[in-house]
Formats: sequence, C-alpha cells, structure tokens
Amino acid sequence: MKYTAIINNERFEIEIDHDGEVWVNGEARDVDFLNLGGSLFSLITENKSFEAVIDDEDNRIDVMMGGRLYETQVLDARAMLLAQRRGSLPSGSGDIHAPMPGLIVEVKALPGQAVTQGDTLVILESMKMQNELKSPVDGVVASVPVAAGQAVEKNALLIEISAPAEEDQ
Amino acid sequence: MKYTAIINNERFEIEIDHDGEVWVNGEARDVDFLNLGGSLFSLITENKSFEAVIDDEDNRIDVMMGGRLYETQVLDARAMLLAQRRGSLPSGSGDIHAPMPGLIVEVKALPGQAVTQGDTLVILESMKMQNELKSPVDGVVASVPVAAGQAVEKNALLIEISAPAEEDQ
Amino acid sequence: MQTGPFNKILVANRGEIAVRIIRAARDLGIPTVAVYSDVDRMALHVRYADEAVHIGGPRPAESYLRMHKLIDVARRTGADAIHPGYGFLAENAEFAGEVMAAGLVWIGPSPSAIATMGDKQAARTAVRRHNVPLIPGTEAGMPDEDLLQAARRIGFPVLIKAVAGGGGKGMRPVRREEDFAEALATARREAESAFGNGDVYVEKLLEGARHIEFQILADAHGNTIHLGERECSIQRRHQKLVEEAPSVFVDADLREKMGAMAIAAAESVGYVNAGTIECMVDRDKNFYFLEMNTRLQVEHPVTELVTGVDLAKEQIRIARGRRMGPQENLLEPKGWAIECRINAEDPYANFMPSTGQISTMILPNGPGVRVDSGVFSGSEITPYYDSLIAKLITWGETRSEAMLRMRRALSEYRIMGLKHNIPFHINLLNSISFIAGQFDTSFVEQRFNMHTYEQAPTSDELETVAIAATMYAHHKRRLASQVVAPAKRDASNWKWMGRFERMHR
Amino acid sequence: MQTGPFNKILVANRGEIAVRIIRAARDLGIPTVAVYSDVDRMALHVRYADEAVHIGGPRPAESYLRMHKLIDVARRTGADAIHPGYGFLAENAEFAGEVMAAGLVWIGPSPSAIATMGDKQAARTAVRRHNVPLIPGTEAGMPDEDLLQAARRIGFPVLIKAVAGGGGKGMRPVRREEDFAEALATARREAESAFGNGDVYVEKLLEGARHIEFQILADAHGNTIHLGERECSIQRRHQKLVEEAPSVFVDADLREKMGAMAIAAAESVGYVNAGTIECMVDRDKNFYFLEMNTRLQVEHPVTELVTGVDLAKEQIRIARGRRMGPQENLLEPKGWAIECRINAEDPYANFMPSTGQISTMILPNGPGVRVDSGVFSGSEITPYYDSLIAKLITWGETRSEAMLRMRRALSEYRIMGLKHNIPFHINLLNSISFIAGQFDTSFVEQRFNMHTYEQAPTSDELETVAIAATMYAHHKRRLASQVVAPAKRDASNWKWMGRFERMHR
Repeated sequence: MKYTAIINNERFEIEIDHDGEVWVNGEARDVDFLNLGGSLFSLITENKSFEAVIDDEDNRIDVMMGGRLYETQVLDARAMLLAQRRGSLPSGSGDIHAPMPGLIVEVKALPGQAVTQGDTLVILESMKMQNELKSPVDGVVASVPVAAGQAVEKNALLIEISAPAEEDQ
Repeated sequence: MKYTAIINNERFEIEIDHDGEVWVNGEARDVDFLNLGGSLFSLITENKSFEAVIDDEDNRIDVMMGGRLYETQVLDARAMLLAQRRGSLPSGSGDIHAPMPGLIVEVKALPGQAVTQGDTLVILESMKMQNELKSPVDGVVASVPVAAGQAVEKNALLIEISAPAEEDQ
Repeated sequence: MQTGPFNKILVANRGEIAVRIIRAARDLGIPTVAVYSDVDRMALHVRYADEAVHIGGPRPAESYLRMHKLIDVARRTGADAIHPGYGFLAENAEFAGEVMAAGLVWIGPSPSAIATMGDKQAARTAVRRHNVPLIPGTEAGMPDEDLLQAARRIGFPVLIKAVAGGGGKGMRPVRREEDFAEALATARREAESAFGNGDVYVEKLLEGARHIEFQILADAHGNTIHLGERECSIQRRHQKLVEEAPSVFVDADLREKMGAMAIAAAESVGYVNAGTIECMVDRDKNFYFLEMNTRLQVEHPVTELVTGVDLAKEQIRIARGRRMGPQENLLEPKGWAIECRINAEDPYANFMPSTGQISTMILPNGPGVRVDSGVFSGSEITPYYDSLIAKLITWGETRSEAMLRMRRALSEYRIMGLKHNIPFHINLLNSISFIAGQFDTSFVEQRFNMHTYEQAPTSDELETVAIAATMYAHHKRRLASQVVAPAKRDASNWKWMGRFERMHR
Repeated sequence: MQTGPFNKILVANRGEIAVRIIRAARDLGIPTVAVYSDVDRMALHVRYADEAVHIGGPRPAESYLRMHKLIDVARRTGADAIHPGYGFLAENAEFAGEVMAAGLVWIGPSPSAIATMGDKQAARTAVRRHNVPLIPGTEAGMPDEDLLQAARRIGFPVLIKAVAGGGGKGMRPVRREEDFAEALATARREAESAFGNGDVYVEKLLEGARHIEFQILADAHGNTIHLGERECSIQRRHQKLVEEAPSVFVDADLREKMGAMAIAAAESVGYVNAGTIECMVDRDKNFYFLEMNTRLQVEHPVTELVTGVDLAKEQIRIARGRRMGPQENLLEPKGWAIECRINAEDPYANFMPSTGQISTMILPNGPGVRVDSGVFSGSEITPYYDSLIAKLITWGETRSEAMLRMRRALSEYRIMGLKHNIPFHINLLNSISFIAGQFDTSFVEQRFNMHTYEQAPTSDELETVAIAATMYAHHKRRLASQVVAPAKRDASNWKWMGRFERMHR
C-alpha cells in the first residue's frame, strides 16, 4: 500500500508492503509500531525509540511527539489522485463545537458573515474562565444554532462555517 | 436480607432491607459502599472513610483494610441454618494450585498420605526462587497430578486434598 | 480561636490542596475530616481522609462555599480546627470569624488580617505605614471619569484592577488612553460577575517587570520570618504557570531587602500563620508591594524543597499555638526548585479548559521529582472546579539540574483522556530565554507561542512523525476493512505490529 | 577503558534500575540505548531511552546475560559506554573485561576489583592486609569433613555460605552440629544451581547482629570517600526488605571508624566508582567486613536523600574520568530516609512470588516521597525476573517524620492485579520494636509475622470489616440473581450504591 504523508508542507512517500516492510521515499526502514492502549503508541524505528499520542479528526492525523504537536495528512494513492485533480488537499471542517460544557456568554457572528481564521466568534464560560472560541478557517458563517445565555453540552455545534466561494473552484 | 458475618470468631448479624438501610446487631448504620473498579471498594460508614480490597474464594471473603487481611465468612439465613444443622461452618477447599508458572522441583506427598495444615507438599521454582507450597488444611492427599521436573502453568492443580474421615460426620 | 490545641482537622477544600493538607495532618498524627460534593465521592481527598462527609451539589455555592454547613460538619464530627486550603473560603474573613466564633481553631491568619489584605486599598494603607514601597495608583470607589483623570496623571501604560480581585479576573492592562473606557467597562463587568463587586482602581503598569513573591511565616509568639522568594513571572492572563525558588534575578542583597520588606508588610496587620507578599520588581531591582495572599499558595512546594520546611505542617503547628520550627530568615536556599502547573487546558487551542475522564496516567518519578496531585487514572475533570490536574516539582543542586530533571519528568508524564498543558511546559523548558532566566511577566503572552519553535523540527523528526502517522492510518484502515470482510492474509506477518503483539496472540 | 570520555550509554539491564540509569543519563544530557527481551517491549526503560534494541527471549540467558550481543549492540548504536545496573552482568568480571577490551567505557570498577571482591576468600585476603576486621571463618574449597571440623573449631552457630553467592542463595545457618551435614548438602546444591559453583565456606554466625553497610565513592584521581551507612537489618531469607540511612545504631564515633574501614577495604583493591562495604555489627558495636558489592545497590536512594548526592550520576561522572562531585566523607546525614521494597510476593502465603498484570496502580506522592519504579498500570510482572515492583522511599527531618511519611505513603499506594508486600510494610511500620529501632537481622523471621498483630483489631474495626464483607456478598448475590432473572425492584433505591453511582446512571 502506498501513502503520501504531508507534515509542515513536506511530503513523504511511504510504502508498506504485504510483508509489513516499510519504505520511506524508496528507502527501507526498520519499523516496530505498537499500541500502548488508547491513543498512546510506541514506535521504534532504526533503533530510535519514540512515544506518540495519535488522534485523528476529519482528514487530519494529529501526532504529539516529544512535546510537539504535528498536524499531518496521510493520503492513499486514490485520495492523492483526487486531490491532484481538485487542485487542493482536503481541508478540515470549519464548524465550531463546544470543547466542554458551559454557558454561552456572547456570540460574535451572524449567519452570512465572512470570517477569517483566528477571529473570535463565541465566548464560552466554563471552569470559572471566559474562553474565546476562534474560527479555525477562513469562510462564511452558515448558521448559528446557539445564543448568549444558553447552556450547552460538550461537543454541541455552536457555529457552522462553510468554505468561501473561491475555494470551491 | 439477613446475613451473619464471621471474622476472627466474632459474629455480626447484619440486615440490609429493601430500601438499602443497614442494621448491625439491630442498630441502624449509615452506609455508603462504592466500587472503585476491580476489587477496590470505598466504604463510608458513620462518616468514617475506608478503602478496602475485597476478593472471594470458595466460601471465604478476604477483606484487606488498613494494611491488614481479614478472612471473613458471610452466610445468609439459609446457609446459616445448614451450617447449624451440620454442626460446622463450610470450609475452604484443600487443593493446591500453582500460584504462578514455574518448574516443579520436588513433590513431598503421595496419594493417600495424611497431611496437616502447614506441611510443605510441593517445591515450585519461579522468579529465581524456590517456593514451598504448604497444605492449607488437615486432610488426606487424594491425587498428585504433577511430578518433579515438570513445568506448570499458573493455577495448574498440583495436589488434591480431601477432608479427613472424621470431618464428614 | 485563632490558636490553641486541637485534635481533628476539617479540611474545607478539595483537589490537590485537600490531599496536601490531609498528608501534612497525617504526618503529624492528626486525624482529618474531608468534605465532598456529589461529583467528588471518588476523589482522593475523600479516600485519604479518616472521615468524609457529603455536603451538597457540584457547584461550589452548593457545597464548598457553604460556611454554616462546614461549621456544622466540624461540630458533628468532633473536628476542632478548620483548614481552608486556597481558593473557596480561604480568604473569606467572614468565614474565618464564624469558625472562631464557633469555638473552632482557624488554621490561618486573623479575620482582620484577611479583611485588610483582601481589600487592595486597605492593604496599601496598612503597609504604607510600615514603609513598604507601593506602585503609584488610585484609591478605590472612584467613578469612571476620575479614574481616567488619574490614569492620565499616573501616565500610560496602566493596569485596571478589581478591588476584590485575584487570579487575573477583573484585571486589564491599558496602553493607550483611547482604549481606557472599553477596558474599564470590561474589567468592571468581569469583577462584578466574579466577585459580586465591580469596584476597580488604576495602577501604574510596570513594563518588563518580574513577579517575585516572599514566603513569610509568623507564629503567635511574636516571631515573623521569611523563607525567601519565589519567581512567578511565567504567567498567562495573570495565571501563574511555572514557579521557581530561588529567582535568578534575586541576589543575597536584594533577598535581604525584600525579605525585610515582606516581614514589615506582614507585621503591619499583626499577621500570624503562613502568608505570601507578592511584589513587582523592575529591571533596576526596584520592588513594589502588590498584595498579600493570606493563605498557603499553590506554589508553596518550591519553597519547601529549597528550605526543607514543610509549610502545611508549620501552618498546623502555628495554629496549635506552638513555636514554628524554623527560627531564622532564609539566607541561602539549598539548591533550586521548579514547579510546573499541569492544567487541563489545551495549549494549542488558546489554553481552552478541557474536561473528561483521565483514561491513562503515568506519573514521572525518581530522584528529585515530586508530584502533588488529587487525581488518578479514572478521575473525572469536571467543569465545576479549576483546571489544575497536578503540580510537578523538581529539585536540583543547581537551576540547571532542576531544569534538566523537569524536562525529563515532563517527558515521562503521560495523561490521556483530555487535553493538558504538558506540551506547553516542554516547549517552555526548551526555550533559550527561559533557560537563560531572561523573562518577565509578559514573556509567555508576548514572546512565546506553541506554533513556532526556537528550534525547527529536523527532517529526521518529520520523517519519524510521517512514519507514525502513516502506520496509524494504515492500521486503522486495515481494522476498518476487517469489519467489512476478513483479511485474506494472516495478519501475523505484519512486522510492524511488533514482536510483543505477535507473541501474545 | 575503565575511565574516559563517552557520549552514549548502553544500559545493560531492565526494570527500575534501567529506568534509574536512563534518568541519571538524561539529567546529564547523555543519550541512552536500552535493550529488551521479548516480554519487555512495552517496559518503561524501552520507552524512556533514546534508542532501544531487541536482544532475545525472555530468559536472562537468552537476552540480558548475552555478553557479546550486548557489546555488539553498543557498537552498532554508537554507544561508547556500558552501565550494567545491579544483578545480571553487574558483577561479572569477564564481561567488564570484554567491554573494556572492545574499547568501551565500563561504568563500574575494574575487572580485577570485581573478581577479587566477587570471590569471598580472595576478598577476605585482600582486605585483611588493610586491617579490615573479619568474621572468623574458613577458606574455600574445603571438603565436607574438613568444613565440619572447622565449624566445630569456630563454634556453633555457624553460617554456610556459597563462595560465588549473593542474595541469600546457597546460604544456610546451622545452630546444632547434628544439622550440619544436611544444611551443607542443601547449600551446595543451591549454589550449584544458582551460580554453577557448589563451593562453600563456613563462618561464625553472629547472633543479634545488625547488617550495616557503607556507601563509598572513589574516582580515578585517587579520591576515596564514604557517604555514611545504611541500616539493612530488616531482611527475610537474607533478602533486604527495608533500608534506612542513617542507622539508629550508629553514632558519629562508630560512623567515623566504620567509614575509615570501608575506605580501607575499597583501597585494598584499588577501587574506582561506587561500591558498598557490607558489615555485621554486633551488640557491642564490634564490626566485621562481610563483603563488598562492586556496583550500585538497590537501596542506594536512601543515601541520596540524606546526602543530596545523585549516586547514579556520580558513577557516570567517575567513569568519564572526572572528579566526583562530593569531596568529603559524610559526617552528619541531612535528615532521615527509609526505603521499602515493594515486591510482587504474598506476605500472607510465605512471601510467595506473584505474577500477573498490574490492573490498577495509584502511586503515593506529595512531600518527602520518592518512588523508583519501572512499571505502570498495565505492566505485566512475569516469572522471568525478580519480583521488585518499586522502591518506595521517604525522607523526613527526623526518623519519626520519615516513618510517619512512609506509613502515609504505604496507605496511599494501591497496586491491584497481583499480590504484593505492602501489607507487610504497613504491619512492620506499626511494630513497636521497629519504631523503637530495636531489631537485628533475625527480626523479621523470628519475631515478626503477619498473622498476629502487636495491636489486636478493635471491635469497631471488626464491625467495619463485617459491613464491607456483607455489602460485597450482598452486591454479588444481587448481580448473580439479576443474571438469572431481572430484579423486580428498581435498583436505584439501594442507598448503599452511593450517591455517585446513582447520579451517573
């Protein structure tokens, strides 16, 4: 199976064959990958020992290793082909969900409004703190299903953001 | 439901009614008993907070609390009645099982042989140590399914001991 | 009673500080009573205390803030002293007074000392009489227009602070006059919501200053000493994240001067028990009294590690009316200690608090490592209380040894099931500025972030990450395909699954 | 090479000591290579090291004892030094020699020092020349009949000891002449099986004596110092269970005399690196050299806590050819430290080793508590290696504070999934004799047991246990009946299920 892994705009062509042998950019690598329970993994490659916390969300695989978070994308051959045809790699959703239960203090976005990545769109109070929830993407607010004063559960959808028109080409 | 709990030869008559109220020897007790996972339990009674490791084996309930091990028996009304008719409380099995995997170094018992509680019957080598396995009861060796030099798995039956004749009356 | 003999302590708190106090009492052979809300039944403080009493719902107002309930529980259980920990009722003069009126010993300073130091303006008035240097600022209770005038007179930048404040709430820096009105409104609103009191005052904002505090101890026999400084400049939104003792910035001369000032400040209110004088120290080593915290601090362990003094035990000794153990001011700290606050918050998402169950926890340990914590594998971090999971503290003969041990301990620490700020600390401990001791209170917010690193990842590191991510994706895909149709090949050939996994099949 | 610069350390060991060495190296900024057998793939030493190499099957002879494999791994990974830890190859002079012949640095003493001290008779000969007092005893290599003659001459009681021995294996006390022949046969058989060498010798058995050992450090610059004593009399079958530093039995005068003797013993073999002189001390404070352990001891942390010296780091410094950090003999220990060895063995079943997976582990922490361990929740304790789960070490200003902290830490420590000896330690720490410091090496076996307590349980305690056992039985019965037929009543009425459980339904 052939994969393309993309991290910090760098691409790695990784192949795993039927015997479990691993090639990175055509070079063989000795790889021992083991789940330690939950999202915790141990990787020993070329004798180097690493521990990583790995989670995925939408099209992204987050690897936390050595105290650093790496946002990666791993595409198989078919996904890579599709992405090349589209001219862009698949991107994550722009929706904002409540990261914890809390009280909506303020909503700073209206449906139809254009927003930029990093804009504060909602203020959520929880654990005695006011937390600013920011837009993860550039886009347009599609819907705002909550209002100030409302208590929300964890993972409740707070704001739906769709991609701006020019990205759809 | 009425129970008799026996610890160190002391008896406690304990009743738990349909509403979960608890009486000990006729006196009401405030009891909050909670499983913390596995064999670990939290007990808050009359505000006193205890943590206990509780396991049961055969007719015995072992309670480890405050660094001490208490071997207890809890009988419901029917079991108590039976025991009173028999004239004795039910006792544990006398069989010896391998407490860990290891190598049988020596077997010191033959079928038919009378043994006393505390007699060393088997020597098992494991973790670089020779461990003496002793008879848990007075009785007669019923069978010895292992021999010196044999490797055994954890919990393998090593010696079967039956109660001596006089206890059967 | 403020001091006197007692035989059982009610701990009016939860979390790591309740556990800390129970440990101190147990080390002294004194039994303890824990209290708990609905969500804390399984918490360690409930399990480690000798007695435990349920006091109400999860919201603090329903349980940990119920003064009369707490006093009633003490009476019922025969506890004759109350230790408030920090937070909740620890700096509530009314509660201290009620405890004493009920004939119980209050393990803390007198209600009047709490009240004076709890009111920023009264505190300034009290310490000024003892020649303690103060930051230029205004009185409390001024209307908006007068505050603006005063801010102009003091000169921008200024800091708006809540009179009833603490922990950064109701506090706003203002650098330009035109931002003043909006910042003032926000500060008042926050203060009103957090403390039920929207009164604020204005202070000169010292740029490039450090936050350095002094630990003091005073007993009822007239002795007041200081146990040296703690460096607390590593903050974010006025929340301390990392503390050290001693401070790289404090030499023996400055320690002596600031120590004398701290003792004077404590004596200005007749202080008895453990307390902390918080100061700002500017680049020229001028220092200014900020406030006095009339309780045990979160960061007290760093002082314990460089003095050998158990502060929680000293609090109890002092409250019993005994002479405190240490008799001398700290001249020379023994080695160096660093504390990292491990919070349930996501450093990659603006330090957003995170809730949930801790599914896995592997604690660092070994030489020079101390962990103060009230949680375990299986603990639930709820939205009702603060986000502190644990305090990780390391000691070394030198600052460099303490830092290396902290890096090592952070790399060993595993907490799964929720987001936490260990990556922040790892990143900080790799920062050249932090290592060199070059930082002030603005460092984290202005010169530090989680998305750019002082050392970029090497391409070897990126390749390793690429392999890990691809293995993960491949494994997941294989699992998914097995659900649809059993794999044709025997999976035991997959070398990357590891020898261990194969062996145990 | 015995000393010289190096840049990467291969740790030829597993378990807590491998983790300990990796931590020391990391604290010095030196990368490490771990090695592991099939069953140790998930072990912490593999995960904490920078590199990890699989070396074979679970049995020590298939992995951790493979000398050439280990040297080969060092070469392949570029490790230029080997730390052997304790056990396995730590006191194997041949391995030390091969390591040095391969051009690697051996982090330990010279092969000749290891060989001399590893042969009990050669050791006695060497130290006798330096006026080190010895227990009356025989030479090695004597036939059975001569040994009996010698035993008669020395006078019973005597101790039969394996020449190649250690850890109590091949060791037998004999109190009566008529038991000598059988004990001799057993000792030879055990020694043959454990060390491949059935040679034994006979020594005077000192009754009522204590086992006290001295830590020494020597660098390649000609400095040899001692870091004070450790009290190791709490043993069972010659296995140490609890160690303290200092010893209640040792005053400044005895410390000075024994320290001088320890230095002389080390110098008698030109010792360089960390080592331990084990002694017996009788009731009249006469002391006798027993043996020298030419490695880091299991119980080294108690010395670290009362000296502030990191012994594992000093070992590395010394092997690098540097001057060791501490320069002076220890005159006055700082406070008191106690270590309890937490073993996977059942104190209620004759200390039978226990194997299995650790399902739950809650570590004690807080002030004065250190844990050195290589396991975690989920670790498997296998029958292939020793039964040490962790070392729990507490420090206090006084022995009493250290003991109270140890009692507290033991009561907090939870290990589930297998049997362990924490109840033994709790019981010991409650023993009046232990608290009073009145014990010798026979204390545990002769005067202490797990089935009678110095304080009998109160009837309140028994009632609490009765309630717990009954609740357990009732709950289990209810669960069993639910499997057969659903309960008719709503279980949420069961008050004893706890508010928490109800709330979370």
